[in-house]
Order: sequence, then C-alpha cells, then structure tokens
Amino acid sequence: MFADGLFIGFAILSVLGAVGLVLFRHPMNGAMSFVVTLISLAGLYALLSAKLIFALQLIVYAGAIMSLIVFIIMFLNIQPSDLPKEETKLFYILGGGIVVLPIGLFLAKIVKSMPERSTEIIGNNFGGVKEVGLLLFRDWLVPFEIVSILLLVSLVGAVILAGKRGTIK
Amino acid sequence: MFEHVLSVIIFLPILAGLLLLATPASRTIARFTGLIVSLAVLVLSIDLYAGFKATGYLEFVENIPWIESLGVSYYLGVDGISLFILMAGSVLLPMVYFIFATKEKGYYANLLIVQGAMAGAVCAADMVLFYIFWEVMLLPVFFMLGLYGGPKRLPATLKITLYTIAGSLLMLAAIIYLGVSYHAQFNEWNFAMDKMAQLNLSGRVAAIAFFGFMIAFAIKIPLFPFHTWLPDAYTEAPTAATFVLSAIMAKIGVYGVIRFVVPVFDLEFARFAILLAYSGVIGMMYCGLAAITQKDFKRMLAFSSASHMGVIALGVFCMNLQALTGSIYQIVAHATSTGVLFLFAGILEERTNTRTIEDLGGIAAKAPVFAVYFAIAMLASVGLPGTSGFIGEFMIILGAVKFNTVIGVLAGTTLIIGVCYMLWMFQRVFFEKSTARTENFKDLSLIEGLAFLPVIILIIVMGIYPHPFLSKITPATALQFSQPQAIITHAPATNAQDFGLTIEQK
Amino acid sequence: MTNDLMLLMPLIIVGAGAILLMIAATYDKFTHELAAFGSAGIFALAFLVQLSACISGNVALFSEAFNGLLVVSSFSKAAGLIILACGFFTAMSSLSYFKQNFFCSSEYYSLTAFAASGMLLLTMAQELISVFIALEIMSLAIYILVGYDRKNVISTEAVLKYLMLGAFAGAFFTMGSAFVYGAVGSTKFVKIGQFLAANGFLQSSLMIGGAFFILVAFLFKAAAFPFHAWVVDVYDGASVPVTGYMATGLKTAIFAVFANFLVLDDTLHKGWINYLFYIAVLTMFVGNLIAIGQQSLKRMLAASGIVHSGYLLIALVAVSTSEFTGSVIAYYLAAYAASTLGIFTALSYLGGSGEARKTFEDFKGLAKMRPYSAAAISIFLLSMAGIPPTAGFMGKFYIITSAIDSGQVTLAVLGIVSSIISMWYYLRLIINMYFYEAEEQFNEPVLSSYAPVCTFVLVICVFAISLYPIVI
Amino acid sequence: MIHSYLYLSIILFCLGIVGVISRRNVFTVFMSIELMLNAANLAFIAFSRVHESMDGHVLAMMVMAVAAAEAALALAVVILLHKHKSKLDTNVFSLLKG
Amino acid sequence: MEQSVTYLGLIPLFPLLGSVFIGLLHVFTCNKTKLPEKLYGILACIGPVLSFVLALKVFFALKGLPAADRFLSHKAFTWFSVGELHIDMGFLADPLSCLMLLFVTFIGSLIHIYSIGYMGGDKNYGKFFAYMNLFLGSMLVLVLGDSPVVMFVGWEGVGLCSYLLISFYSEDRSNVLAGNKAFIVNRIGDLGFVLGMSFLFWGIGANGFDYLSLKANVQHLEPTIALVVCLLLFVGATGKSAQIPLYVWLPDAMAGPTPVSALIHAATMVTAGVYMVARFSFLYAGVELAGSIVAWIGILTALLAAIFGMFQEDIKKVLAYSTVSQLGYMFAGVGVAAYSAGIFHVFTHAFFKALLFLGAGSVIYALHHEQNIWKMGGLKSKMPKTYLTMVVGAFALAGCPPFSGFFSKDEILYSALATGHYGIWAVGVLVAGMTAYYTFRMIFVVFHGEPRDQHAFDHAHEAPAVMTVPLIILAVGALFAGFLNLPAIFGGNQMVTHWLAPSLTEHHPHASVFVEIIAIGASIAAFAIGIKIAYAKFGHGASAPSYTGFADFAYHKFYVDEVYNAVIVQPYKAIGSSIWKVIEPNVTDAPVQGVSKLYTVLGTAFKVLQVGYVRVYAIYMVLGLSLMSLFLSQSLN
Repeated sequence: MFADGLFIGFAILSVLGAVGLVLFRHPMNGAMSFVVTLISLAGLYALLSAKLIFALQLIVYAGAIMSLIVFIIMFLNIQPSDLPKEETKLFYILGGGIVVLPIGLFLAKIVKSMPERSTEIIGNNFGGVKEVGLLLFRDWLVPFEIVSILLLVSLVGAVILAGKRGTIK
Repeated sequence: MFEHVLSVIIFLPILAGLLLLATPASRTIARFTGLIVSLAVLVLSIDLYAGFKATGYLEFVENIPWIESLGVSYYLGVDGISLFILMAGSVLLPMVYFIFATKEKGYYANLLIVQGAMAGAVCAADMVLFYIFWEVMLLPVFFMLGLYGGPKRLPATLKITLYTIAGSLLMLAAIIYLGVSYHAQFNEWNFAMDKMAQLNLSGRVAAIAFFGFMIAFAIKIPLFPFHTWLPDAYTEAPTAATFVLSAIMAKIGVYGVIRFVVPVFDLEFARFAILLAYSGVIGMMYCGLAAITQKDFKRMLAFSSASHMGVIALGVFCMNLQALTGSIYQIVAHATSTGVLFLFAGILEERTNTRTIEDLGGIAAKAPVFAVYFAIAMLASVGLPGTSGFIGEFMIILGAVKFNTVIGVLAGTTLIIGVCYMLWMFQRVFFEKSTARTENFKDLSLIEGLAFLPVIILIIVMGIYPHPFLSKITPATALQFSQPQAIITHAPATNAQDFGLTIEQK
Repeated sequence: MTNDLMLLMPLIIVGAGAILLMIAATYDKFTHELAAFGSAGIFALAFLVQLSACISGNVALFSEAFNGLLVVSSFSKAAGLIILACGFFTAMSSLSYFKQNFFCSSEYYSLTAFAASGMLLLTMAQELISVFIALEIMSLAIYILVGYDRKNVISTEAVLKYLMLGAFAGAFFTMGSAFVYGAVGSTKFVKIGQFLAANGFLQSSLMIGGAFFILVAFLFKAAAFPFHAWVVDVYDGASVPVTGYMATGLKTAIFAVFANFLVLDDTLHKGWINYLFYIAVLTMFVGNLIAIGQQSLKRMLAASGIVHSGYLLIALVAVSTSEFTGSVIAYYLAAYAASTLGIFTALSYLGGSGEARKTFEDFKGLAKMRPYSAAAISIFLLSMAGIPPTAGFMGKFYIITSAIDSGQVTLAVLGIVSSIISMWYYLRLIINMYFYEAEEQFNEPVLSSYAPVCTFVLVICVFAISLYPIVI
Repeated sequence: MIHSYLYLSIILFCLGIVGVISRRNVFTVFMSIELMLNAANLAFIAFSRVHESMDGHVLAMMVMAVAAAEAALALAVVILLHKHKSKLDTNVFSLLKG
Repeated sequence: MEQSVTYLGLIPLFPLLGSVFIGLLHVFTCNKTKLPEKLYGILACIGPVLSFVLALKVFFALKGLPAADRFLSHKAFTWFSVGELHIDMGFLADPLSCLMLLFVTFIGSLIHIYSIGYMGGDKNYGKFFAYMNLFLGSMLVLVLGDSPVVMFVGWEGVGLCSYLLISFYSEDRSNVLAGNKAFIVNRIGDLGFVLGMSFLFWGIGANGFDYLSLKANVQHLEPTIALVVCLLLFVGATGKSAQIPLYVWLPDAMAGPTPVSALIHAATMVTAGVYMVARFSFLYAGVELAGSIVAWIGILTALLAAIFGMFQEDIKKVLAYSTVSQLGYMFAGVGVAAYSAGIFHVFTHAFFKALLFLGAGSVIYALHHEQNIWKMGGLKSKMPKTYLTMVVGAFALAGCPPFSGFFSKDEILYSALATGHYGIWAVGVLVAGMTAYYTFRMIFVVFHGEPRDQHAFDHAHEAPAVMTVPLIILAVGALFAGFLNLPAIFGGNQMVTHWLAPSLTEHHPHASVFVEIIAIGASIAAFAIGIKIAYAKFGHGASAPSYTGFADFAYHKFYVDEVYNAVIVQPYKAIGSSIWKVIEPNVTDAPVQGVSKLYTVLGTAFKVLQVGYVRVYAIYMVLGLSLMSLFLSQSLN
C-alpha cells in the first residue's frame, strides 16, 4: 500500500519532470526538471527491488551525466538570444503528440495484453551488488568488455571534436 | 577447324578493341588493327561456314559450366539461324575499315567490341550469357553515338540507351523467370536455351514473361510502336554505328524472337501472333509512309530500314516454314543491302557535307560506279527479283498470305511503299542536274570500289542462286516447327477470314 | 579453443590495432601517413587472417566464457572480409585525399579501425545488447569521422544530424530490446529463436513490439524509407573517404546483423515480409527519385545507396530461414562495395582540394584529360547500374533470381523497373565525362599514387567478382 | 501493478519522442533522447522484475554506459556547433538540403 | 513427254551478259576516254542476234516433234526450295513461248540495229545499249520462264528496264518522273501478281509450281480461289500491259528514246500481260467470270485509249494510245477465251507497231526531235521510204485487208461475236473505226499537205540506211504476217492457231460462216468510215484545231492523271508527312516523353522534401513509425 503510494508519487514526479523538459525554453530549466525525472526513476527502480541500479541511477545518471550536461550549459553561458525562438513550439508539441499517439497506444495495447503481476519487494538480495556483479562477469562478459571500447571511442571522439588539435603534421 | 572457334570469333575483336582503348595507339594503328582483326574473323567465319553441316541443331558447341549453383554455363553454338547473322556481321564489318580511313581510335575500337559482342549474342546458347552479350552490345554503340555522332546526338543517345536497356532489363526478369520455373519443374537449375523448350508454361505470369521478352526484342528490332528511338539514333549516329545498328543489331532482335519466344512460349506466341503480325505490318506501312516525306536521306534510310524490319518480323510471326525461312534470308539480304546503303549515305555525307536530299543531284553522271553500286543496293532493298531482296520478301508474303489473308495483302504493299521513297530519293540524288555541292563529286576510289564489290556481288548471287544458303537455313527452321506441335495446331485459329486455305504443314 | 581464437583474431587485431594507433597518435613523429599505412597494414593482416579462417556451420566463440554471445558463420566471415577490405581501401584513399585536404590527424585512422571493430562485432554478435553496443561503437566512430573536419560547418552539421537521428534510432532499439527481453526473459538470439519456435511470432504481442522497434533501428541505419532522409545530407557533409566507408562497410555490417536477426525464426521472417515488401519498394523508388534531382555527385551516390538498400531488402525478403547462407546478400554487398568504394576512391583524388569538384558539371570532359580514371568511374557506375559483365549485374541477377524463386515475382519486377529508372543518373555522369568538352584541366598533381592504384585494383575486383562468382 | 510501471515507461518514451520532434534546442533534444533511454531502462527493470532474473539489471547498466558515451559525444558536438554559429538552434544548421 | 535442251538457258543469257559487259565498259570509260560508238553498236547487236538464231533452233526443234508433246524445257538449277515450296530456275519452250521468242528476238534485233543510227552522238550511247540488252534478256526470261516465279523475274526486270530507259535523259526531271511513274504503277500490278502467285501456291502449288504441274493440278483448285487468283494475276497484267486503271504510265513513257518506245512500249513488254493470261489459259478457261471481266476491261480500255488517241498532237502519244487500244483488243481476245487470236494479234501488232514507232522515230530524227504533228506536214516528198513503210504500218494498224492487222483483229472480233459477247464485239467494231481515223489523221497531217514549219521542213532528210532497212523489213512483216493465220474462209488453215494449240486450253467456237461474214464486213466498214472521215478532215492539210467541249475533255485525257494525283498521290504524301510531323511526336512517342516528364517532375518534388531541417527528418521517421504501428496494432491479438 505504502509502495503504491510511493509509486504514484514517483510516477507523477517523473512525468512532470519529463513534461518540464519538453516545455521549458531554457535548457537549464529543462535539465533541472529532467534531474527530477531521473531521481524519481531511481526511486521506481528501488520499488522494483533493483538496488544496484537504484544506486547507479543516482550516481551515474543524476550525478555524473546530468552534472556534465549542466556544466556544459553553464560553460557555454547561453544568453536568451542564443536560444531559438520557437513561436510554433506548442503547435509542434501538439502535432507531435498526435503523431506519437498511435505509437503509445500500440505499446499500451501490447502491455495490456500481457499478464498482470504484483511487484512487492523481493528479499533474498535480489538485484544486490554481489549477485548482479556475479551475473555480469559470468554471463555478460562480452558486453562488459566491448562497452570499454565504446567508452574509449567516445573519449577519443570528445577529444577530437571539442578538444585542441595539433594541425596537420 | 579447331573447337573454340566461336570463342575466338567472339573474343578476338573484343580483346583487340579493349587493347586499343587501353593503349595510346595512333588512329592508323587502330584502323589497321581493326582491319586485320575483322579480316581474321571473316576468315574464321568462312571456315566455320564451310564446316557447318546444317544438321539443324547447334554445332561447334562449347559448354563450360560457369555458375554451378544456378546452372549458368558458358554455352556457345550455332545453328542455321544464328550462323547467317554471324556471317553477315563478319562479312560486312571489314568494309568499314576500308572506307572510313580517318576516324578516331575509339571509333575503330568500339566497332571491334561491338562486333565481338554481337557475335557473342548470336552464338550464346545460354540465356544469361546471351543477356550479357546483349547488354554489352549496346555500350559501344552508346559511346560511338555520344562521341562521334551528329550535332543533336545527346538526346538520341539517351533515348536509345534508356529505351533499349529498359526493354532488356524486362527480358532479364523474364529470363530469370524461365530459369526458376525450369528449376521448379525439373528440380535442377539450368539456363540453356534448348532446355527451355521442354517447359510447359501457362497462366498470367507466363504471358507477362512472354511480353518481357517480346518488348525487349520489339524495341531492338524495332517493332511498331517501339521504334521511336530509331530515327534520331540512326540519323545522328556516325555512319559505322548506324550501319552496325541497322545491319546486324536490329536482326539480333528478330533472332531473339526466333530463339526464345517461338520455341518456349509456343502457346502465348500462337495467341498473340496475329497481334504481333499486325504490329509488324503496320510498322512497315507507317515507317514506309514516313520515309517518303523525309528531307534527310539518312533519316529516310532509317525509316526504310524500320519498315523492312517490320516485314522481317512479320515473317517470324506468321508461324510457317516459308515465312520464317524467308525472314531469316531477308535478315541477311537486308543486312547486305541496307547496311551498304547506310555506308553509301555516309560517303555521300562526307563528300557533300550535307544530308539534305534537295542539295544533291546529278551524281549518276559524276560518279557512275557509285551510282551503279547504290542502284543495285537500292533495288535489292526494294526486293527486285534477281537481287537478294526478292527471295526473302516473296517467301514472307507467301507465308503471310497463308497465315492470314489481310496481313498477306498488307504485307504485299511493301513492294509499292518501298519503291516509292527509294525512287524518289534516287531521282533527286542521282538524276537531274548536278548542284553546287555535287559539282565535283569524286567517284569511289579503287580501294572503296573493291571493298564494296564483294557485297554487291553477294547481293546478286544471293538473288540468283540462293539455294546453297537456304539449304543451310532450312533444317534449323524446319526444326522450329517440328518440336512444339502447338504452333501449327494453333495456326488455323488465327486464320479465320482466310479463304479456307488450310494446307497442313506436311 | 585455438580455432575460436583464430576466428576471433581479426576482431582482436583490429581492436588492438585501433588502440595502438590511438596511443601512437600522441607522438608527434607519428605522422598521419604512417598511421594510414599502419591501419592499412592492420586491415590487411586481419583480412588475411579472416580469409585463412575455416568455418563450418555456426561456431560459438568461447561458448563458456562468452556464453554464446559471439557466433561466427560463413556469412559473418564473408561480411567481415568485405568490411576489412573496405577499411583497407578507405585508408588508402584517405591517404591520397589528405594530400589535398588538410584536417587530418593520426587519430583518424584509429577511428576507422575502431569503426571496423564495431562492424565486425555486429556481424558476430548474437545478443541484443551486444548488438546495441557494437552498433554504438561503430556509429560513434563514424560520427566522429563524419565531423572530423571541425573547421567546416558542413561536416559539423552532418554530424549533428547523424548523431541526433542515430541516437534517436538507438533509443528505439533499446526500447525494442527491452520488450523482447520482456517477452523472452533473455536477449540472446538463441533463446529468442527457441521462444519463437515454441510460441510463434504473432502470438506474443510483446515480441511484435520489440521486433518492430529493433527493425526500425536497423532500417534507420540501412537508410530505408522512411528513415532515409538523413543519408543524403550526411554523405554530402562527410569527407569523401568517410562517405565511402559509411556507404560500404557500415551497410555491410548492418545488413549482416539484420539478416542474422531476421532469420532467427521462420514465423518472425514471415511476420515482417509484407512490411519489408512495401518498405523495399518505397525505398528503391524514393531513392531513385531523390537521385534524379541531385546536382552534387556525392548526394546522387548517397541516394543511389538508398536504392541499393532497397535491393538488399528484396534479398532479405527472399531469404529462406531454413537453410540460410546469406550468399546472395553477401555477394551483392561485395559487388556494391567494390563499385562504390571504387568511385569514392576515384573521387578522393579527383575531387580537388577542399572537394572543389562535386557536381556533375565539374566532371565534364574528364575523359579527355584523365581517360583511365574516367574509364574506371564509368565501369563502377555501370556496375552499380547492373550492366553486365560487371559485378553489379551478377549481384542483381542473384537477388532477382532468389526473389522469383521465393515467389516474390512482383517484387522482382519492381526491382527491375527501379533499376531501369536508376540508369538515367548513372549514365548522366558518364555522359558528362565523355560527351562534353573539358572545361578545366584536372591537372593538379596526384601527390600519392595509392588511390589511383586502389581504383584500378577495384576495377579488377569488379570484373573478377562477376566473372568468378564465388558463391558461399 | 507491473502494468503501471510499463505504462509509465511508455509515457516517458513518448514524451521523449515528442521532445525530439518538437524542439529545436539542441540540449533539449539530446536530453529527450536520454529520457527515451531512461524509459527503456525502466522497462528493462520492470521486465526483469517480471521474470525475477537480474539480466535486466545488467542490460540497464549497459544502456546507462551507452547513454553516457553518447552524452559525452553529443556535448562535444554541441560545443562544436556553438563554436560555429554560437546558436543552439538545430534549424540554423540546414546548409545541406535539396 | 517434255525433253530437256540445255541451250534454252542461253537464250536469255546472251543479252544479259552483253548488257553486263557493255555496262561495265560504259561505267569505266564514260568519264574518261570515249569508246567508239561502233564498238558498242556491234557488241549490243551480238546478243539479240544470237538469241534469235537460238530461237530459230528452238522453233525447228519443236517443229520436229509431234504436236502433242512440243515441250522443250531446261532446269538450270534449283532456285530456292523451302518445305513444299520448290522453285527451279527452269525454262520452258512450248509453241506459245516459241512464238513470242521468235518475234521478240527478231524485232529486238532489228530495233537494236535501228538504234545504232538513231542514238548516234548521244553521250550515254553505251548505257543505252546496256539497258536495251538487259531489257531483252529480262523479256526472254519472262517468255521462257517455266514457273510464275521465274516469269516474275523477267516481269520485274522489264519493269526496271522501262524505268531506266524512260528516265534515260535523266537531266530533265519530267523524264525521271515519268520513269518513276512507270515503275511504281508497274509495282502496283506486281503486287497483284505476287499475291496471285501466293494464293495459287497455297491452292495447288504444293506439288510443283511450274506451269505443267499447275496445269495438271488445276482441277483441284477451289473455284473461289481460282477466281481470286485470276483477278489478281489480271491486276498484274493491267499494270504491265497498261489497261484500265493502270494504263496512265504508258503515254508518259514516251519520254524515253523512240526505239525504247518501239521495243518496250509497243512490241514486247506491254504484251507481257497478254502472254501471261494466255500462259494461264488453263486457269482462265475454267473461270468464265474472270474471263469476261478481262474482256470487258480490255475492250473499254481500247475504247478509252482510242478516244484519247483521236485528239493527241504528239506523234508518239498518238501511237502510244493506239498501243493501249490495241492491247485492249488483245485482252478482249484472251478474255473471250480466244487465246490464240489474242496472241496472234500480239504477234502482228509487234510488227506494225514497231514499224510505226520506228517510222515516227525517223521522222522525229529528221526534224531534230520535233514531235508535235502540227509542226510537220508534207514530208512524203522528203522522206519517201519512211512514208511508204509508215503507210503500210498504218493500214495494218487500221485493220485494212489484207494487212496483218486486219486478220488478227478480225479474229478477235469474230470470236467475241461467236462466243456471244455482242457488246464487246460492237464496241470493238466502233474502236476499229476510230483506230482507222486517228491513224490516218496522223499520216495525213504528217506527210501530206504542205509543211507547217518551213525551217524544220528544209532541214528534214531521209534517215540513214541503218534505220530504214529495219523499217522495210518490218513493213514486209506488217504486210504479210497476217497470212500466217489465214482463216478458213479465206482458204487459210490458221497455222498459228494450230501451232499454239498444244500450249493453250481453248475450244474454238464453231459459228456459222454467216457470223464470220458479218464480223468481217463490220470491221471493213468501220475501217472505211474511219479513213473516210480522216481524209475528209485532214487529207488536204489542216491547221492545229482548237478543241472545245468533249473534244477538249478528251484532249486532256478526261483529266485522269489529275484525278489520280488528287486522289492517290497527294493523300499518300499528306499521310506520310502527317505521320512524320504529327503522329510520331504526339501519338507514338508520347508515352515515352510522358514518362520522362513525369520522372523529372517527381524528381524535383522529392528534392523539395529534403528540407535539411534535422527535426523534419525525425518527423518523417516518427510519421512512418506511427503509420506502421497503426497497421501493426491491427495484427495484435
């Protein structure tokens, strides 16, 4: 019962955050409201008894990634003049909503067709760090390894695109 | 007589041409290479002709598996039908090198390539191989047209290329359909032409495939109403290209009909023969009528060529032995006569710098040899008895009368239509008073005269003593009608308003 | 075990090579020419290893360690070969390209290697999230390569569009895999296959949704209608060698994984045939119609790339899931890669400094000045157009045959029709090159002869592939 | 109960799509994509709860990693864009067209 | 029954070889050193004379045989053979062809000799003789051919030669046009011939397509087809022998040199049609309807041509129309199944018409190519030989007994009457009168009275011997040829008829002597009246009349040429140009152009869709997605 209350709260918060992200003109505000979404999502993960992900969501997402984004926004110290004037924003949002509706309904129909399950917290440290870690290194070695390559690539990319570069030798 | 002679005939010119293109050879070298190679090919094909036994089946067969997984093979061979088209090419092409002395390297190189490709298309007994040569055949023409053609060449080039390729791609689909249905029926992949006759095709898809083939060939021939590319292309193309197009390439279209459509799609063919025959006849009259008003003699010859092709195609659609044999004979006759006429037109154009008939006149007095040659070729093309033109035309009309009276009568009008524009042109160009342009018109040089002489003689010999040639053709054509009985049994169906002329095929 | 290592070796070589290049790039003495040779060497080595590897059926690499997430088959081997060859020729053409365009640094080549490793992974990956990560490795590397010319707003715009839409599609992919996971309880292809075999595709709605989104991501990367719009702009904005690389290697990898996923189960394939049919047809025709209007050569080639994706989709529609060899797809990819790379290689040294020449008109009269290059380009174009005896024709021949054989006559005919349409813009370039007088001299010195040499190697490939069609 | 989680993820996902196609601000667009990824993650977690297997958690972690990588690159691109035009408007960058 | 003699093939071969040889000589020397005309002349005469000798040989060989199997044949080689169609290049000499052979070669040789003089000084001397030889060769092929197809070779060959010879003076456009006209009109006839052959072949040609086998199988031919064949073949005949409606080319054909007119358009070629009908007598005899159609068209042609002939002022035109008219008689003859009579008229006509033409030629020659009779006059004193010979010719033509023309014409009229074709007979008699009238009109105007053009008269002179000798020979022929077929009533035994009997299928009507007398009387009366009127009008010289009313109409030949031009030629050209200018671009080629248009339009449209805004691309994606998900959500259970 209590869990349901929490769920509803987090859900509303996350949706509001998302809506804010979509609506706010200034990216900073958007980012802030997106943080709200992320945090409330972390809460939802907890309710789904995914402890590790709960932590990671807070640390990596809400922590690292968002702070990076916010940092960049600050770094570029965007003046309102830099921002696009989107007079037709609402029109676009409405249109977008209408266009997206079939997709949403399609997905919802799918979900409706699947059997309902209760989601009370499972004990026996389901989703704990140790278990997930074991799983990660036992079954999911390949993705884990290649993610490292991925990160390497993005690192190089960031350096090349944004960083200084020695002119051609 | 070694085996692989066909491969040599096909690939010697192609390789020579490619070599010329690849190396910075001078135009003289190019010309003489072309001359030597084409003469070598001529010798080989004469050798071939001598060794040809006229069994009616493929001879000099080469069959090397190529793509096993799909049963495509490098399968060559000639029978009476293909032999003559091959021969026509080999006999006629050397002339070009004699006559056109000062063309660019690419001109001769492309000629060589197209010669080889045409030989390949004629000799190929595997459908995929045929298709490959069929497409390759077009490329040199494309380049010759675009590079050395007349002032308005680009649209013409595009039109002929796109038009022809459109047709041939449809044919590709049809070819594949045949192969697949062979796989479906006999459970083995095969694309050999002679195997396809065993297929029993029916239904809408078969009809579609039939038209896939038919349209491709109709465009190449060209059959009314797919001829609209022809006038521009023939007119704008350099003489040699026009010569190749009219003399041999168009014939390969007819050859294709005989090879694919008649044996394989016997039922559809019997069903649509009347339609096709009408389109042939109408094309003949249409182009013949259009020819009479042309101011440009090259364009006039183009239309006349189209008109004759209509008759030749008709011979195939009449579905009886005489007409078919006649049209094959007419293929050779027309290749000699019209091909030579186009070459003469080229000479006229080069020496008078005009293509307008009005600008010319009185050449007969200036250049009697030229006039005589031209007259003989012209008479052959109007089908005067005693020249090569008559035999084929007569047999086609004969067969057409049997096939369907109306068509027969209409086909007969070619006798009149042809003579009208030809005489008109001959009068304006060769008779009457000489004009400023023709005032000092040089007669054929000795080389040119000798170069043309064999063909001129051939025209007359083929008219007076055709039996040896026909005796090599007939077995193959007879075979066409002995295999699928369906053709003959369906013939009377299209024969409704015939005066009860029902002589069965033996 | 050792065999597994051998089979994995190309991937290891390329990945390690990429890292090495990256490290080496930090030394000033390591010029980008050296890097080019280095990457070329890496690709060549990997190619040879891949070639020497013998494969029978599907081999799960290090099945207990990797838990069957990486599987190689003859198809993936062929795809890998194509990819590595593409990498090699890209390196070579870049070498010449950067003689005329000066924004290169050594990392460029390490990124090509990274991209290649991603592609190789894609061909082998048998699990959705690995596929996703491999996809991202490839894509990120390509994004960077596209935007490599930082001074150039065009290329920046290209990378913006590509990155944005790519990430967008990626999000769909994740959502899709989430749904598949929801349906199956695992994201391994094997499990998915078993699940489908047990339940059938249309029975599980979660599966439908998941597969749908995954297909969308694939179609996006493959530039199929209606996810094609980015291609033209991105190809236009990227530098020539990169465009060539995208057009060939990336497409190969994508279609490899696409096929691998689609043939998991017959019901899955059947379930999508109708949609793929329409998508293929629309892709071909829309691509053609876009290509007609183009003035810029790169944009035209991009659009024709869309058309070729259409043909490959035909092949996908026609594949038989029961005995899937992917030979048709691989053959077509090889043929297409050979000719496309050829053109881009030629453009990389004919393009002039700063890609001065990009429109059809700029290449007027090339044949008079540079006959051999013009001939080579014409051959590549004819191959793309599917004129025999080039490889393109054989590829088309196989595809049409397989299509008709699997009863898709309409699709085959439509494919033929679209290739009739495509003749026009291929011929247009040939006409421009041959039938017009030269307006300029094309006489800037060719500073490195590598690209020309590669061009002619590719010409030979185009004919060799067609005349000795090695069907896997 | 699980349904509501999934509905939520769908809603977030759709909101993300709307954000992408309706906004011209580069930051917002990228964050909308992140939102979509998060929606996917939520779905993963929910499904792993359904199956009571932790694979979903691993997958979610992977997605996070990818998201991070993409974010890094995206930000680099944003900086690049800002260098060029000092604008964050995607419509400004429409030189390539036709 | 038939026996093979190899020399048959040689008969056409000699002139053909001659023509080739002379032609080559001419072609290679005409623009350089001229060869002496003598050389050409002698070379040219060798061929015809040799053929004539051989013809005599043939004649005697035939004579040596019993009447029933007077067939000599020679199959040179298989010409072409496809399936049941088997044509030999074979020659057949039976009494009919032998008769033709004799006079063709004989007259041909004479005309060659005559031409040596007439063509003197022409710069294309050699060309002329090449053509003449070629013509004679083809004519002989036509006569000797043992199957319709071989005959067709000669048939077209003579057509070609007439084209070449008519447009001989090719500097002048009108001549060439006349040549074209001749060739094209002949071609129209040939179409009929070819179609006729085709029907005949599919009817009974399957086992042997030469005359003897056809004759053997003719009873198997369905009557309808027989009728069709007869009419189609007759179309060919009308073309070749200038009958209604295809006679128009012959008068224009007078543009050629006079010997040509004599040889081709009087003696030999134009009679080919009659010969052909006689050849197919076994066919025509079976089909009454066809026969009477032929007869009627023939006699009407005769009438029409006679009317035209009465008003011509060009001496050659007069003769031309008289030729047409006489041809009409011949067809009337063969039409009423009196084949031998028809052929006999061909035979006699050859003599006197050749004679008249050559005489006219020598007049023209004397007056320096003046052809208008109203510029002549009183020439009998100047050129007596010509005068006398021409008078003989005129009597023969007019059908005055005992000249040859009388017997042959009378034979025809008699058989018309005897077979009950009274209308034909009546018209025939009328035409006989008119013939007499215009013939002697010509004679009087040209030779009698006083000269109208003094200057030309003064320069006029008798032709050289090489021209007059042939005239005299022909005159003798014209005078006595008739006696060869003297009917019984004059105590003759119709030699020619009996000679021809084996190769013709005709039954001789046995009418009473009374009928025969009526016929003879009528034609003599007609002749007398005709000559009387002519003498009354022109006997003592008359000036060029100005025609009015019907006369004017006739003078303009009923405007037939103009009508043909308006009804056939112009529409033909109009259709041609409309096809080229209107139909081709707007109808036939329209689809192609339409496609390419559509194509470019769509291209630009899709170019527009590539707006370049990344968001729009995203929108495309989402639109596609939502559309597909709409479809998909149908398939969800």
